[in-house]
Amino acid sequence: MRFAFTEDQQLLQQTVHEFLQAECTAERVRGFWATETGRSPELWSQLAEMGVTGLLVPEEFGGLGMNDIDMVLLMEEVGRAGLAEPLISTAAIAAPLIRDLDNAELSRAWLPRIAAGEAIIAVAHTCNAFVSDAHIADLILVRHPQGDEIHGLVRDQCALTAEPANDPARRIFSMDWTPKPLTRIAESGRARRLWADVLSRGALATAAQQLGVTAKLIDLAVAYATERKQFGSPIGSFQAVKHHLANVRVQLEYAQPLVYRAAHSVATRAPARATDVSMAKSAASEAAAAAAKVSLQVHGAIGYTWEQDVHVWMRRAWSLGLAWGSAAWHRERIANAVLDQNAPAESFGYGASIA
Amino acid sequence: MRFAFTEDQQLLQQTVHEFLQAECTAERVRGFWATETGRSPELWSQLAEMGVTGLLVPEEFGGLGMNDIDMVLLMEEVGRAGLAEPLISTAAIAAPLIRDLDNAELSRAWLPRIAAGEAIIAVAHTCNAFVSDAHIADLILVRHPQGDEIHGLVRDQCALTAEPANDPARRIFSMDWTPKPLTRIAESGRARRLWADVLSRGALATAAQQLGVTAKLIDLAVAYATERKQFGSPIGSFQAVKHHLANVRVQLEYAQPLVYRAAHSVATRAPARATDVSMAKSAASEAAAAAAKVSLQVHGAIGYTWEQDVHVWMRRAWSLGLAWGSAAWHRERIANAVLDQNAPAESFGYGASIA
Amino acid sequence: MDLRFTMEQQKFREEARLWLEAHVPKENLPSFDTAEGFQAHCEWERVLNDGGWAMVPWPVEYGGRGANLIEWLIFEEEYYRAGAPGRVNQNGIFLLGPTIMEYGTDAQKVRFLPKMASSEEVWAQGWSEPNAGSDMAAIQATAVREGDQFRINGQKTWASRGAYADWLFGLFRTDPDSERHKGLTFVLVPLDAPGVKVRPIEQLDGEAGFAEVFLDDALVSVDNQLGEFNRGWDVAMATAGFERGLMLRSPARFQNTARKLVELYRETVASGVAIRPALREAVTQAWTGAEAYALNTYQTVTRLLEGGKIGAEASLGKIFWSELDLKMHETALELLGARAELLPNAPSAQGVGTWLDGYLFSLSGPIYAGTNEIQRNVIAERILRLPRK
Amino acid sequence: MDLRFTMEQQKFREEARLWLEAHVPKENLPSFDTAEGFQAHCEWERVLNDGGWAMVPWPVEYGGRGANLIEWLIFEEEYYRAGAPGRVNQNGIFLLGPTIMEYGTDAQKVRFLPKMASSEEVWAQGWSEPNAGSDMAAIQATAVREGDQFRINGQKTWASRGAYADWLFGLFRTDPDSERHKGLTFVLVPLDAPGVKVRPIEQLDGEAGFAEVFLDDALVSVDNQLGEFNRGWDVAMATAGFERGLMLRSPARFQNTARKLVELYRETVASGVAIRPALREAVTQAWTGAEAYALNTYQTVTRLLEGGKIGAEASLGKIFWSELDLKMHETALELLGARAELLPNAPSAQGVGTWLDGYLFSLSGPIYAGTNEIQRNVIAERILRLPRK
Repeated sequence: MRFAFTEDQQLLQQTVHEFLQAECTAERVRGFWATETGRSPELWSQLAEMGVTGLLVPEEFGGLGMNDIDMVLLMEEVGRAGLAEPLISTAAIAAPLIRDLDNAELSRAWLPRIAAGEAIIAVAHTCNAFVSDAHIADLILVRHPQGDEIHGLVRDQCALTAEPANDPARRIFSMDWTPKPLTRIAESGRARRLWADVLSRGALATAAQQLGVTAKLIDLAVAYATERKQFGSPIGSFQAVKHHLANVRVQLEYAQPLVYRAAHSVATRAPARATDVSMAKSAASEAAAAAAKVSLQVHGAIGYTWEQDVHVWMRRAWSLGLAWGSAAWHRERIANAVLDQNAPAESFGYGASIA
Repeated sequence: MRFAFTEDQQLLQQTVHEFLQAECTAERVRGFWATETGRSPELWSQLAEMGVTGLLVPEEFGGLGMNDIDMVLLMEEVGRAGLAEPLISTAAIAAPLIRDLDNAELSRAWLPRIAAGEAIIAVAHTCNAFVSDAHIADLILVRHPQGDEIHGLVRDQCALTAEPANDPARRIFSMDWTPKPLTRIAESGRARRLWADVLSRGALATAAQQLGVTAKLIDLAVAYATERKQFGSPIGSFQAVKHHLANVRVQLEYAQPLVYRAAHSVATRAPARATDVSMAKSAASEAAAAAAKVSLQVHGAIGYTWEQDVHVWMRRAWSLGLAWGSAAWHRERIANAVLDQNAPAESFGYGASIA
Repeated sequence: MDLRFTMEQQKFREEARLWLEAHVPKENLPSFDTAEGFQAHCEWERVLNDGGWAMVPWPVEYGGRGANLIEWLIFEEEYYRAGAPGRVNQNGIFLLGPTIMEYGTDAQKVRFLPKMASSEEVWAQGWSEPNAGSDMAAIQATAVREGDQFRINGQKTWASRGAYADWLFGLFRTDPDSERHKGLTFVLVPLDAPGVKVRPIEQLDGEAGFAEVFLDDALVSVDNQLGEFNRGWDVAMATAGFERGLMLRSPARFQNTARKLVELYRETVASGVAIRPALREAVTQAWTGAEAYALNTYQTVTRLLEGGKIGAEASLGKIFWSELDLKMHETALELLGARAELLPNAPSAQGVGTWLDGYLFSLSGPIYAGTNEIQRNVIAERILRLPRK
Repeated sequence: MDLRFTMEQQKFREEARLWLEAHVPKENLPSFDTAEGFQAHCEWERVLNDGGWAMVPWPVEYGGRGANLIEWLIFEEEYYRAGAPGRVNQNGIFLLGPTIMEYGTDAQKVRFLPKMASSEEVWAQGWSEPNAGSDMAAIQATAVREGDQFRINGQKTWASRGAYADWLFGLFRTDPDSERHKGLTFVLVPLDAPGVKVRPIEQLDGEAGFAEVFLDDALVSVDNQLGEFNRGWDVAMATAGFERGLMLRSPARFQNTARKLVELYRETVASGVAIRPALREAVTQAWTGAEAYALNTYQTVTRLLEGGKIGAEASLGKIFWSELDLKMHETALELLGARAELLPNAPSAQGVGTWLDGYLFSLSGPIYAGTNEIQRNVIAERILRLPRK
């Protein structure tokens, strides 16, 4: 039992942190909003160069061959930077899915391109009403609506309709498609198991990003509250402001280990990993939502302006809150396991420790 | 449309207020806890003399012939004083029930005695798991478990088992009894309608008491926070303490008109009176529960001691919260009317105003 | 106590209902924080005014209908029931109007009120400055009296409706040596005066109803001084009281939102979508809260009609309605589920209504008109009498 | 990161589990805040000590087992799993013990620790005074050094376990001209010393575990001074850190409450009673919260084992566990419905367990060990670095 990251993991996090803080500024994020795709091929290839897109790609295919525990700290940084590139679907979900399919042809076709930053993959999962980033995807992974089959589509095998959303960084689409034998890449029990991991990895990576978003929203509020004066004192010296921010900081402190534990459970294929992921996602969603609200309140009317940064992360908090299952949806999944005992509930504590 | 009490009503409230503040001190309330019955025949007859027990008894039977609107302010005072005498069952429920039964014999037998303070009546309703004050009741009103019949029992027609409760002022009992034709006092549709009013009047009177309890808990906390010093200042000058108490004050401010409106609806037999009463009881229960918690917090450890008054009203808040339907129970009754449209929902606003 | 409406009140309601049914635009107008929507809303104000319904509770001589406050509440209920447009001139008609009636000279009443009632002149609020938000006493903009004019310098920000309005009202420091609440004067400023520059502020929702107003040696007639010289704070406090209190937040608005929320709940249940069980309670609480707010307002109005005043209690209301409004919108977004984040022009956005926009607006409720934190201090110190720091 | 227990840790757990299954009393002991219960709990402590399980993480030489912190967490999990009694000497073993290990002389370690481990000597806390609750620096009780003795005068209140304990620890003002944090000394006081009077405080639950301690020219050997003269504040802060932090609140306690809550939920569902839908979410949140608290603790323990320290983060934990504990008990009482208010001796009280008592106790969570309001200030100022007043 050792609940800490390695020095290497922290070093990689630090590198990505420095890169994103320098390259992915709030101003640049707002710039991406105005582009047609909403995405930056330049940033994407820089991330690939640092190994982020291929983190979970085995070394033989040009990746770093690391695991979900290594990924979680990087996703936190992505959230902190407000970066909306399709890393969740491509790097955190598709790479390990294709790896685990153990299909030599598919692996050769996609894994090196993922690692090199030359492929973007979208994932359509029923826990999301819409498909993110399908407009720029080289491959769209989707489950057969009636059966245990995973299909991989290229863009002309499906019809996409853009659905404009409140967060301009969100690019989501309704999708119509018809399953064909040609597009099938996995089936039966294997497809079912792997598809469950798709949900786990999607929710986990989103939760990790929410930790970063929460931390950033707290930072923005603290900075503003320290500088802004009212009645002759910085507003951050008022007890009411302090206590609101302290409460959000408490929420963050206890969401974090749930997210890290979920990463461990996914990486080690712990039996209760689905429940663990749901705890992570629900707690991180709640923390991010609370941070968004409190941070806006602390900023006062100025938080409503386009020029202020707070709303960039507030929108991220809202859209990540809906992505890969809302807090309520995940809470019900926990209840189904813990209260109704329909799924493994415990990977930790005395209940699980001696069989 | 006039939403205010008359001067006469306020005068009567003031009289009862002064009487209870002088006679029903916290010290005396604690004294009653130690007695076998938990009740004070002396206070009861003084209240009767002031007309409180017979407020809803028609003048021809020696009462004041007033209505539920007149009663509500007095119940507020009873709550403020922490008085646990069986006024709800006797004066607020049984008196108008017997009045409305329109049975000359019953009226002659009971109404003058209620007005004179010579009869105590308990009411067994299924929304309460236990019967309050059955041990000293001259008459126990109860509904036939299988039919639309109201029965009136004297004590040797039922078996009582005391159920010790957290609030020493609460005297509650499990009750066993067998319906007999002899004890029946109303039947069929009439019994059903009148029994619905029993619940409305019980919940209304309890809600009114909770307003008084809430106000008293706020007063106690304000007094303590003004006097007690920490870090060189009264703790009431700290923003955190102020804001907690302000929030409870807001809850009280908006529970109050719901209670007064419910009194009006009951008195005027408005079609939606059951829903109106549920709004009153749920809001008043929530306000009282919040006040109990915040008041204890403001008092700190000292709130835990017998000598301090805060716990007298805290216990009242808890036990009144369970009496005549919890907040959750009443919320579901509102939902049944407003959301499911199974009962009249509106006695107010544009929905109700032009049929 | 009698909570039933009189026959006359019922008749008044019926009259309002019939008129509104005949005149309210069938289509929703564009937001009045856009140039196009502003014009459309001004047009609607003219229709209202022509019908005699623009300023229901104002005296007839100033363009009103001379109705009492109960009738005003009834009219508001019907106005929301009819789905009628928002009031583009609300700064004028709900805030400044009552203030002019209390503090204005007869000449000012005649000059400003009728054009306000008809929305021929639309008003912007000029409370905030870059360094004076909730702390209004920190105002720095100056007005120097020169003969029969004020020479005004400084900057106002968060001027609601500022982008399109004709006039602005606000406080200016007229005693250069004064501090805080003292030495301020309440002045009405035409936004087309020389030296006045208006810069719209683009907001979260992409619209620009708020503006920054730069005053650079702007010259304004001393006739536009409202109330006494150097005593503007008292005038502003009365206006702020109107803002926090009764006049701005008619309960019908929240009852209407609660009603829509109940409809959304029923539609969602009917659609067979699984609903988070706690939402049933949230909708019920919202309904109860809106009723409580309405009842409390009728209580207050009764008191006012019988000669009472509103004081610090307005702070209780501010906290209650702003939290209620926010909670209702949060609940609606949860009911909408995945559709909640869609913009109205999204193909899958049918049925999402204006909940997302409303949510953005409701989020500002606890912030504007004095943050709720400040209201809590007011309640604690002025109602509960807890010690000041 | 590896969250799986090693084979050795598993073996340790099994050993603890077997021993506890064989030794834990079958019947619940009476509350240790009654005279009878106090004796019964001391007896249990002797059994624990004889088995070598009294002070799992303490060095062997002071009566401990020499286990590391991970093993301690495992032991605590098993202790709660077994339903073993509360620790009557928790003030000693969890608070004072670690402080003596850090600040005590060798002689003090030998004198106090083994008897603490065996609960031969039970300790009371003497932090609060009538005018110094959460604000510990307002302490007024004095200790004057006279030769090799302190002459102590003053009053301590809310001394937990004070009614039955043998010793009390606390701060005393040793520099009469000092203010606030300065000039205080940490002294260990035998409660049978001349001049010491103990008055039990009767509490809400009718029990008397807390006491007021009156010190009237009490004489105490200077050997009982812990840490440096006039530098008691630093010692107390370390102890208070232990109180807020890891040592007092083992996560197993909350996981165990969450587990019982889940059982109560299942029983209630099985009984066919209608359950307020929001309670399903509340139970789920409680379970998630207890997991989060446990995981956070394992994180902290890992850091400590690798040479890290606990600082202001203890305040985060204090707020989290006290609110979690309160919420769990509130949820349980809601699930119990009408039975929630019954005392255990009520005929209809079957199945109510100790939830009502636990609720009363949990209500004090946000108050003791520094109110949560103060913890929020600590978080804001020391972790978020917001400006002090």
